[in-house]
Amino acid sequence: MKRIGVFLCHCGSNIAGTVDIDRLQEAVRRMPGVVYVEQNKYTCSEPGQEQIRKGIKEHRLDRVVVAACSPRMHENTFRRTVESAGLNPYLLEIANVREHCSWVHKDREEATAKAVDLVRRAVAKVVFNRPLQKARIPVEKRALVIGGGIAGIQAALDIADAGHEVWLVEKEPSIGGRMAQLDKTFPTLDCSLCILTPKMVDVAQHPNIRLLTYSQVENVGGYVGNFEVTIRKRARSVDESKCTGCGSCWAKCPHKVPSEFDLGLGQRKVIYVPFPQAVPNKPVIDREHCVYFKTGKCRVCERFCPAGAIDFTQEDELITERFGAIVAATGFDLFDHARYGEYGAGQDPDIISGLHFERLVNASGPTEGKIKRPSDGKVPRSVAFITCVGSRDDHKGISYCSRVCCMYTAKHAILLSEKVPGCRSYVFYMDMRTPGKGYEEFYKRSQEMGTQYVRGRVARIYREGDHLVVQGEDTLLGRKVLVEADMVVLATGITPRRDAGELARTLGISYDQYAFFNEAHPKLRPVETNTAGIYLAGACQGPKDIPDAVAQASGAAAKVTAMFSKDTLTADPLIATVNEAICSGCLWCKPICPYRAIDEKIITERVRGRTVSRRVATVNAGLCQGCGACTVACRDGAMNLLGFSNEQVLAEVEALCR
Amino acid sequence: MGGELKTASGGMTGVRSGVGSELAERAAGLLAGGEVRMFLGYGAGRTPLRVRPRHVLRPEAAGGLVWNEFCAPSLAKYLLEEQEEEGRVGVLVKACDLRAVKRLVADRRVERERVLLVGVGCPGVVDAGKVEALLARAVPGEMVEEAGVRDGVLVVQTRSGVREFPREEYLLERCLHCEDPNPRDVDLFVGPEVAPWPARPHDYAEVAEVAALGAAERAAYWDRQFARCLRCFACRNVCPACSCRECCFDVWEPMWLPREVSVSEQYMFHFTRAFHVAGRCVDCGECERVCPVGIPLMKLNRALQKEIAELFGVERPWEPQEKEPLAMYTPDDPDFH
Amino acid sequence: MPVNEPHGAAQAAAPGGATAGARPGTAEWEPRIIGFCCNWCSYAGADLAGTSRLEYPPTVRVIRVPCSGRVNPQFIVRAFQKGADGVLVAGCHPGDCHYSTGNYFTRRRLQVARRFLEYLGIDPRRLRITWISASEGQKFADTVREMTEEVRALGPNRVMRDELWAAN
Amino acid sequence: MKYAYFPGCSLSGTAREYERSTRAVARVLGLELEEIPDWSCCGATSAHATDKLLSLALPARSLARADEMGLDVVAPCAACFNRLRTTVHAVRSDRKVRQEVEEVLGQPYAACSDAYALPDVIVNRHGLDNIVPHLKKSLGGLKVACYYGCLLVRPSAVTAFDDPEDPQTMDRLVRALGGEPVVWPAKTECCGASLSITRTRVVWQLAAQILTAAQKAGAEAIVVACPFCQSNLDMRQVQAQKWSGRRWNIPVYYFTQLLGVALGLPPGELGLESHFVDPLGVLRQKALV
Repeated sequence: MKRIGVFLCHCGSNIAGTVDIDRLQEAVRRMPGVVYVEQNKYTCSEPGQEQIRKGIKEHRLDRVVVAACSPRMHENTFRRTVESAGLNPYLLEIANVREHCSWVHKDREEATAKAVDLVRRAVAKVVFNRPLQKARIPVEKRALVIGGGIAGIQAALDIADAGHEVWLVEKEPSIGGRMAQLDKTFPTLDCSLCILTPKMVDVAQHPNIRLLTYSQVENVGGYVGNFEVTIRKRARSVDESKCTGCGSCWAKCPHKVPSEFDLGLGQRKVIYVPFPQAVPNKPVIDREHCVYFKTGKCRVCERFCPAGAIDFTQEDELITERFGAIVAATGFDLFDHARYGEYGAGQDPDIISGLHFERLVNASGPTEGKIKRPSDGKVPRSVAFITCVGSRDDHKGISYCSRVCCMYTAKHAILLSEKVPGCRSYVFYMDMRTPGKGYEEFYKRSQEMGTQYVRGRVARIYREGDHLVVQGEDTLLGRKVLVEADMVVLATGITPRRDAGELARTLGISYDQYAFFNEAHPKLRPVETNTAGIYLAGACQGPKDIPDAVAQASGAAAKVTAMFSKDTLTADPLIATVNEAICSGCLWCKPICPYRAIDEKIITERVRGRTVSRRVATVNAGLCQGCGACTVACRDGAMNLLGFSNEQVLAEVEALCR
Repeated sequence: MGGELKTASGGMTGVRSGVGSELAERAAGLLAGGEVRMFLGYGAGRTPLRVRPRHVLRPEAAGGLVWNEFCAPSLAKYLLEEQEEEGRVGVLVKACDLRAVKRLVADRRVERERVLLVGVGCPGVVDAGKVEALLARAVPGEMVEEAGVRDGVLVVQTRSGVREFPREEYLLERCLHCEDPNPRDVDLFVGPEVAPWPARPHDYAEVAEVAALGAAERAAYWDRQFARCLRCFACRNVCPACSCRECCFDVWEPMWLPREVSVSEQYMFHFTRAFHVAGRCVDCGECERVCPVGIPLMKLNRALQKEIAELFGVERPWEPQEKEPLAMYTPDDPDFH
Repeated sequence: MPVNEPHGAAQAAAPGGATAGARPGTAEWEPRIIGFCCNWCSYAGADLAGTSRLEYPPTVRVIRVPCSGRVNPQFIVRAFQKGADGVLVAGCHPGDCHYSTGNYFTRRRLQVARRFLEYLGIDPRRLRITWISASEGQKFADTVREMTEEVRALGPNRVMRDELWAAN
Repeated sequence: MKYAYFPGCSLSGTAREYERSTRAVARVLGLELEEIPDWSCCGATSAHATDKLLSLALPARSLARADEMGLDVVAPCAACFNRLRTTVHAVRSDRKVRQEVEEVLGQPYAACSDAYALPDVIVNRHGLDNIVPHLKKSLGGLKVACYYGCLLVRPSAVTAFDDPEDPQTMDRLVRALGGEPVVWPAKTECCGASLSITRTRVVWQLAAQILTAAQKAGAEAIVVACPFCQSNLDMRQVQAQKWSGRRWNIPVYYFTQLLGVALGLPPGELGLESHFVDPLGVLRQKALV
């Protein structure tokens, strides 16, 4: 028989004012297993807690029930109290007789009767409570940041500055990401690279950061505190330890291909750094286009390299390392406007995307900052900007707002009027969304500089001779409008990286219908994922502008450093557990788990003198969060939830129905 | 006439006697060639209307296998215990039995590679219990001496005379719903394919009948049904969707099902049994066939099938689904009102 | 069977002395409702009703579960067997689950269970599944009030019930 | 390939040349068209303007016969296609609609057969690869504006025909025939078909816009896959010219007619004699007839 002690809190008059504690005490005394009952004015006060400790010792209590306020308030307090008296903290139950009883009922009789039931529930349950131990998980204090855009850079720097080792993995030859492709940034019109490059250099020089560019994450195993990650470091064909970044190789390389960085508007060499400020400033050979790799002849770069750094024989390298935490900061892709047949299906050279415009207006871009239209190099006299291309358009399968295209279009209009004075500019918009600091003012400024804003979605853009005709509707005037433009800039939206779903599956995190990564809670846990130890930063989680991406990156870094501040993680022991003797190994519990905490394992046992092996389910304590949804899928009850076990809940039901 | 009748005691005529000998030959060959260590089929039963499962271990014993219209029982569940031994087992399956095997495979209780499925086209099988009841109603204590199916008519020679039963009367209920009497994707097929007959649609008429009662009558109806339950667990034991190592009804802690036999606990038993196979029932009707007190268990299983079909748009809920309907969700599932 | 037969007397004599079935000292029958509330939303919502001092009838006794997805339909059957006149299951709103997907499973399972119980003779109004967030103290109080009225009108539950059969 | 053929009313009336050229082309290409026995009017325009159930039940009657034939349906007329497709979609996606329709029909209808537009069947399903070997003549760089109108492409979720904003099916065909499809902005504009009788002036206006766009893009001919489009652009071209003061004189062919010409079929078999704007002049220039 268990020896249960029950402590009835008055909470001043909060409880005692409505519930007749004396009568409650009388009823509780007769409950099975209860060997000791006492009343306290305030159980949570130090004297009250001392009474519990005293009760445990004097009456050799092995279970404790406190009838007081909500367990959401003081469960942890009382767990520590019983623990300090030498009892396992999980041998405690709380009857919520304040929030659920004395505060919501007026009739003393009724409230007292209900309080008796609530205590009986707790007493019935606590009989089945088992001593539980918090699992301790060692933490590998090394973080992996995937993606070297502004979000990844910020997260890596913050974690490294806190004194922890960080590996930053970037799949392109240089870090910098999308921000490096931008010209100016709204709403301040800072030069994008001017504010970004110092951070890029910080990354390269930081003693705690190991930078792996031209590399990708191939495999992720393990769990929080103990991820085991395999990274593929693609062959650069350049020995990074020898290369000085002098540039002779790419100056001399005789072959050019369209530059990805300039979105095909300019060209790059086959051995190249994507842009002049690249970090690391060390080239790669694009083996797909390299003449030597195709024909076995050329080797011009090798001849001209003063450091002897060219290495055609280099191979991909697979590196496996342990990490305690992972930050995914893989950014976004631009919506491909070829999907808009009504806007020329990507075929007309003078209908360009917003990012193309960034490259056109950028001083180090293919036109050296002169705005010329791609078809014939003519300086445009009128430009139409169309927002929400690939955003908020159900017909193209994208319902969400890209969050940046209103603002970057306003910026483009301002830059255009500065660079090409007298050039007419029109912005077709659905709604102007300017919720950031200084954003509305910035939009107003672009209006004042003469940009004409037309509210309405454009129906069609077509070519008529030398110019383009933009056909739309001004919904404010209720009139159809036709605008002749020399160039049209489509403010294309943000989509997840093409391979985002694949990476999410590798990481074991969930993603939405578009393949943006899912945060653990849309409001309260915006940088965590449902997989403990994996965090999100930047546009991989959803469209974001630079300040939001940086803020989220610092948030993710704070989560990582908080985790690294301890040597071990304690896992809540209130998790699912498998009774292997019963488990049939059907694994129908597995698809239920949102944390992928359930896996199968093979156990061997002796049956009728033979050793046989069979499959059972197993729960990873590092991943399980204790929701218990799996337990209901388990027909034989082999899967149970500690702290809310089948035995406990059934006992509670029966106690309350009695 | 006895000589012409196809009886469960093995004397068969016509096409299906050919199937019987082909089956015996194939089974002997599989055993002799070591492809299977055992062959599970049917052997003659104690009465002409019934057959018994036959576990054939040696090629010589394959001659005792029979195949006829009395082969109603599904052999699928026997595979479960055979999994404990090494080696592969051959098993004779009708189209309906194949669903049961798929169920066990989907539940990872039977390994597909360790089973050799021998399919056979089925002309529809006899509901022995029903026929026996009809005979007994006419002549109490009636004894069947010989029985066989000829041109779609069941002819029964009893002590007191000859009785004939038309097809609709003798067929097992699941045969009326049979859409294709030939099992597909089996490892071996014996005998010819059987032409399908017009299948009764899964219209859940029997469920609608109960649902149409008022709430109080409905409870009274189930009270009457459940009051007869002996808790013999035959329904569970035969069910291909009930394959847990240790059934929750046998577990002591927690006591999901107290051992007390009261109608209240029968509700717990029948609710739990049916709910545990919800979304997984293959509609074989074996539970109802083996129930010694005639509880209409399929009215429970089908009610759940119907709910799942209606709520979640599962089109053929009796087929083993790729994802268990209750182990998945969609964000736009119907909400409560 | 008489549906509105007062049923409280037997309840009041139950061990432990108390009684949700009848108001002490009166013969008037009151419904007994078992509530399953998820820890993160609905239990917190019920707490908020308390801190906001929103009065509601003392008919519901809450069992705390981490997630509505933890609620096994067998728990609900057991409640009806043992004398509950109603069962309330409350969880986070779909899409807001603390464990991201638990309540989606709840919704599937309990949709089926609820209709099945109806088929077995339990009036569906006796089993209410609803979504109550941590900020919806008012909704919790309203839900209890509404459900109490509804179940009161239905009278004591007899289907599946233990003692009834013991008495027969 | 075999299809259940739904000619629709227009093809035995104003669009007889579409019917003739379709049959002729199908014969050469080996495309079997089995006319749905006892088909009835699809109820275009008038039915769905008045009664939703009627507008579904009318096509369903013919579609149920196609189900019995076990064949997918092809409709040359874009309006018929649109109505058939709408019915299939509605019956498949809404159990209640299906029940209602079945009640009206007095027979089960499960929408097993799909409905396709003729250009889709010829170009995408039968495939250009199966057309090119039969070609006898090249269109010789004839500049063609492919005009799809609205009924083929909208609503795209229902019609599922090509890109609703920039369809390419007929453009690909014209290119394969040796013609040059022009890039032009009006390929999915409305011709005003449903107002053809009641507010003809609207049709003049819309036709004028379409014809002008084709002319500006340098088109020598227009091809269509819809009897309404054809009659509005061809028959009303003269009136639209008078009304707008512009001149186009652009012949408007059914795509099956141009395909037939390239297959070497004589103009008589393609119904080229029954056009308003002279269809032969342009073809003569290219020595195609």
